[in-house]
Amino acid sequence: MKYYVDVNGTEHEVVLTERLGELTIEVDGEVLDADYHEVDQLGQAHLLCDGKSFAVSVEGDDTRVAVTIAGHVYDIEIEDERERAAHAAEREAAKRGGVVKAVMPGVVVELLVAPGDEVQEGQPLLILEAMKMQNEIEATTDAVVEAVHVKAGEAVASGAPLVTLAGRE
Amino acid sequence: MKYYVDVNGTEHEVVLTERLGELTIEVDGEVLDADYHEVDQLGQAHLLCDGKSFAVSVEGDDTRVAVTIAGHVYDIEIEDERERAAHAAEREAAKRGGVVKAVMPGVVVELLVAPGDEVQEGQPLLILEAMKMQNEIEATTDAVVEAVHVKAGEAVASGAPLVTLAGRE
Amino acid sequence: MFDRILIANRGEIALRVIRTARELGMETIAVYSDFDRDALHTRMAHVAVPLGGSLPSESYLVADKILAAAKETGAQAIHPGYGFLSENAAFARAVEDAGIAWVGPPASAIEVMGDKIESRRAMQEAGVPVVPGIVDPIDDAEAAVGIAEEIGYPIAIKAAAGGGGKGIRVVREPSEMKGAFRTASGEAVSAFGDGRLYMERYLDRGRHIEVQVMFDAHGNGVHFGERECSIQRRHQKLLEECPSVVVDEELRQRMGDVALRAGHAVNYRGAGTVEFLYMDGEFYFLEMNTRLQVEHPVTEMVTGVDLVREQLRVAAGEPLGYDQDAVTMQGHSIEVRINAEDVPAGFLPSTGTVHNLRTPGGPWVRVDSCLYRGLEVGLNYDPMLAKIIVWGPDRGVAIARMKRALEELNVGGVRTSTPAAMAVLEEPRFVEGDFDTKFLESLDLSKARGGFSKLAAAAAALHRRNQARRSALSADASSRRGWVQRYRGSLTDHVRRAASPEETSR
Amino acid sequence: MFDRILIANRGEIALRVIRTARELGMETIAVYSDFDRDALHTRMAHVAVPLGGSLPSESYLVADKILAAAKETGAQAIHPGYGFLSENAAFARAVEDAGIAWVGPPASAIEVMGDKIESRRAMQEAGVPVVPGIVDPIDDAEAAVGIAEEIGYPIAIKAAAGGGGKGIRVVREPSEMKGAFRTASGEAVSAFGDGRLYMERYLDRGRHIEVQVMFDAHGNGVHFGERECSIQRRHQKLLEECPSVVVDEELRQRMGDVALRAGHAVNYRGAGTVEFLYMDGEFYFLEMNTRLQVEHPVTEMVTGVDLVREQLRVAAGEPLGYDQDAVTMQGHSIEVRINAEDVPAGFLPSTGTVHNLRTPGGPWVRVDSCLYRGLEVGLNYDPMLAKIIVWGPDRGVAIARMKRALEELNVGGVRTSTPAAMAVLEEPRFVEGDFDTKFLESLDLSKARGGFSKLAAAAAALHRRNQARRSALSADASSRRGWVQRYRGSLTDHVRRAASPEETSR
Repeated sequence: MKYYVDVNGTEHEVVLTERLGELTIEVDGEVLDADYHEVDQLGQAHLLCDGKSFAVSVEGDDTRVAVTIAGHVYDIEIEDERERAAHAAEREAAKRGGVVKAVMPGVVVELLVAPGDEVQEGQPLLILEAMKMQNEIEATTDAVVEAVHVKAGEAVASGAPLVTLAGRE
Repeated sequence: MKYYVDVNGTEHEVVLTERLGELTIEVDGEVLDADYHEVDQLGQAHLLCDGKSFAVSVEGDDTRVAVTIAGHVYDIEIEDERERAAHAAEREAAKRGGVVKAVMPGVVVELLVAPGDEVQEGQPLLILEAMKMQNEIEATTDAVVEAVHVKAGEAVASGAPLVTLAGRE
Repeated sequence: MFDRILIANRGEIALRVIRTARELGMETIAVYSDFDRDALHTRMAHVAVPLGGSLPSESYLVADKILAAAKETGAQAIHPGYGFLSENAAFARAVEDAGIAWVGPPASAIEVMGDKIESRRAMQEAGVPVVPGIVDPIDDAEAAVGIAEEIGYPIAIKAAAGGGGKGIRVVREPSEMKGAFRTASGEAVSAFGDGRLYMERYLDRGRHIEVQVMFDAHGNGVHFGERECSIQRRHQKLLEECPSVVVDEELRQRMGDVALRAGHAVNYRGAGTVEFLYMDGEFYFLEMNTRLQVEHPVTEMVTGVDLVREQLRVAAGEPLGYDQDAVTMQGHSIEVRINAEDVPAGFLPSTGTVHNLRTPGGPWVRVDSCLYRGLEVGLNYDPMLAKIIVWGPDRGVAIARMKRALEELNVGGVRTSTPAAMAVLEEPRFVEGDFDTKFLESLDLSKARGGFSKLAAAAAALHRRNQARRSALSADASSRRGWVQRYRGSLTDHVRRAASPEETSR
Repeated sequence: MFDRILIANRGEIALRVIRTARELGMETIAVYSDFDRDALHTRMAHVAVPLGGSLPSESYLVADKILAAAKETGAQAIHPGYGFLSENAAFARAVEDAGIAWVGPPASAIEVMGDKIESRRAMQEAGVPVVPGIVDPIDDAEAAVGIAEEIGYPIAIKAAAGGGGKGIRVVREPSEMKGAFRTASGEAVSAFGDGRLYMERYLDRGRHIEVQVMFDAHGNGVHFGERECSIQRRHQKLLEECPSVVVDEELRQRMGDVALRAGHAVNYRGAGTVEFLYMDGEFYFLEMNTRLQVEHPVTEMVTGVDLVREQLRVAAGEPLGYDQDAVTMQGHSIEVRINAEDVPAGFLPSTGTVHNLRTPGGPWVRVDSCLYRGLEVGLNYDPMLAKIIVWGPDRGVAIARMKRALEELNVGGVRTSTPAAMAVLEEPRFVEGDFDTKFLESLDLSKARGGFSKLAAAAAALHRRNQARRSALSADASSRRGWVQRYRGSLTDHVRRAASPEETSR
């Protein structure tokens, strides 16, 4: 099985081959002599690689994983070949404007734009209070505000649409 | 539901009654104002009883449970009414001789009795080495050795029969 | 001493107080919100009283509920911890009016020190050096521009009622004044219900050094030396030390004397911290925190004194019973705060459930934590989950020990600030002691370090394979998987913290 | 210093050594048996070498496998921990012959001190007080009866090669001699491959007090004061303290001087412990343990010295660099061993899987542990799973802190010795310091204490109800339940430990 593994923005190809009960692990074309052992199925695992010992922790689902090694956390997106093709198309579409969503739950303190406004990349659209701190939510690109989905004082959940931007050509 | 709960040799009657979603807990005829909350389904639980807070740990199966409260461990055997009746009969039978079993895995170092020997309660039957210590396994009652199931040097599993004693009338 | 005390707080500090109180043989009374039904402080107290609600404003901030719980349970004293009601003078007064001992300073001292404008005045009068600036509230952004000309840029605008890095903005040129004034004032109103702002010179590259003091009710006071708290980001501290590399015995005495003078000036009682800005051998009063600090353990490890025990003793009216000469400092201690934050994503709050937990141990490692497997980390409360504290005979050993401890730590299910602390500990300038309050922000923390990228890739692939095999074997959908809520790539590019405050005050 | 060291051990002590070595920037090499594939020491080392096998005799006791691992990985030194090969002179010699540094004393010192007969001779010559008795091996039980007449009952029969409380029997009258001789000799052969026994007066109500020493390779030695180790059961220590309540500064100096004399007499190098029996102001040499002790942390907490660091330094040839005056003692420290034992069942070994783990934390609590969720506790290895160590400014605080810490500890899935330690800490005679080596055995530990019997009953019933509801909801049989392997009631009545040895030596 071949996986495309994005580790903090750098892509690695991992190929796992099982033959006669022997698992071969190849990373970027190089074979690793590795033994991966799950300790408790809650995320604690142990990786022995060329005799080196790594007490790793792995949490996540099929596509997004966080791997912790010696205090360093690696953000990982993992795709097999089928998923890779599907995702490529999605990414292309996301580049043009679109909906700015709340990345965390919070309360909208102040709206700084209205529908029809022209905004520049980086311009604050609204202020969202979360964790007792005020966060400016900025425009992702030069655009025109197509719609504002929230009101000042409104509590929003993570992922809630805030503002729809239409890219300017 | 009524439970007979043996806590370190002392029996308590616990009655749990659920009516209209309200759970009533009665111990030895006294109602406890208690709220029992499982923290992680691995055994950590929290018991609030008349406002008092107890970080308890509960592990076990349906019949044998260990409850830890503030560093004290309580050994508990729990039976409902049906089980209670069944167990009473078993206990009666166990009082007369029977099979002495290994209570821990180990190696038989030395046999001190042979079939046909008369033994007295407390007399050593054999020496079992476990945890690097030698343990004398004693006769549970005055009896005649009916059979010896192990040989010196033999490794035995926990629960393995060692010696069968026939009670002397 | 007291037989029963109530702890009006949650999280690691509630547990911290419970621990010492238990050691003193006191019965401890916890209060808890609905969210904290399973929290360690709820479980580890002798008595737990529900406050209801999930938000602080429905629970830990409701003075009446706490007072009612104290009366109902017969608590003889209330320890407020830090945050929440700990610096609320009205609450302190209400507690004492109810005949319950307040484990903190007199309400009057909280009031003076809680108002930045009044405290600056009081300190100037007591001969305590303060940062150049003005003490009167500013009317509006226009007036501010005028005053700024006199003081000279950069300028710090601060909320009179401020604390916790909120309601503070740094202004480097007149054009920034209007926006800064607006957000600082808004934050001050929202956080403290008091929009008054004042201004002082912003001392750019100073160090944040604070002195721990303790006064009894009989006019005796001692200090327990200083803490170095310059490793902070947006004025939230990340790593603290005791002692500071720039403080020698002579300076320690001078700072300690000034800190005691500050306390005496407001008839202080109990534990307090006098925060100074240190620059080029000089130090200026910033504020006094009229409660226990988050970072008090580093002082405890170096002096051997249990500060919570001392708090309880003096609150019960006991005299300190020792003088400054009895306070000695041995070795070096470092604390790292473990916050639920996603460091590469710009310290965004991280939420999730703690599926997986490995805490460090071994020689001279202290863990003050409210973490347990199953803890849900939300946004209602402070993101600080734990503190790792180490001691060593010297700073070098303490640094090495902290790195070792952080390598052992693993909090699965939520991101933590650990990688930022690791980066600090590995930075040569930090190791040499050459840093100021801008140090942490100068580091590039956007990328994971460690060089285990390929291994991480292999582990992730193997994890996915094992998961697939397990789900093929068992169709049990109920087996929950660890998951970290994350904001990556383009999603996070467009979030920027509006806050840019000056000092921390925890 | 070394760049890479191999730790020839497992469990908490392997982790303890790894921690200090990591702090010193060394690469650490663990060895592990098949059973220990997931052990913390395997995971926390930089390099892990499989030894194969599950029994000690197939793994950690196989000198050749360990030496091969060291050579293969380029280890510059081997730290043996305690137990296993730590006091095996042949192994020490083989290590040094292979050009690898041995973190321990010279093989010759191990040999002299490892043989109880030889060591008694050497100590008598060096002017170290020893327990009255004979130094020659006894031929048989008949000869023993004759010799016993001369020394006077009670008599202790001890294995010349003894240690760890094995091969020791106390004989109070001639009729017991035959049985005691047989089991002691059998145990000695089985444990040490050497059946030689000797005899000494059994001093019944003494205290077990030991002195920690450290020598460099240049003839310098210091002691780090004493440890009080009288709380033991069948000569396995349960709770240790530093300092001892019966040792004042003058006695400390006398014992320390004697301990250093003992070390110098055998050209000692590295860390060692000289064990004394203390009675009525007098002390007698029992044995010298030529390695780190289990209970070394209490000395560390009180002196501030990392003994493993010192071991590694002197093994690398560094001079100590300080003298006796530099060693100071501050406050009081207590250690409790957390063994997998069922206390009410007479300390029977307890096995099982650790499903559930809550470790204590907070101020001045140190946890040296090999516990993790999922650990399988079997019978192949030592039952010690963890050590809880506390420090306090005085003994009273340390006792209160330890009780608090033990109340926080929870090891679900296996029984531990915690209740026994709790019982000790609550006993007025212990608190007053009035105890000897018979104290622990004098306590009735057959019943659980705490008075929570009814609550426990309620919790058990509620647990059963919740379990029943869950299994009604989900038919998933794979969900494993916590379970404790226990031997109760009549089952345990007929098991009695054949061993009844004299001193511990860990």
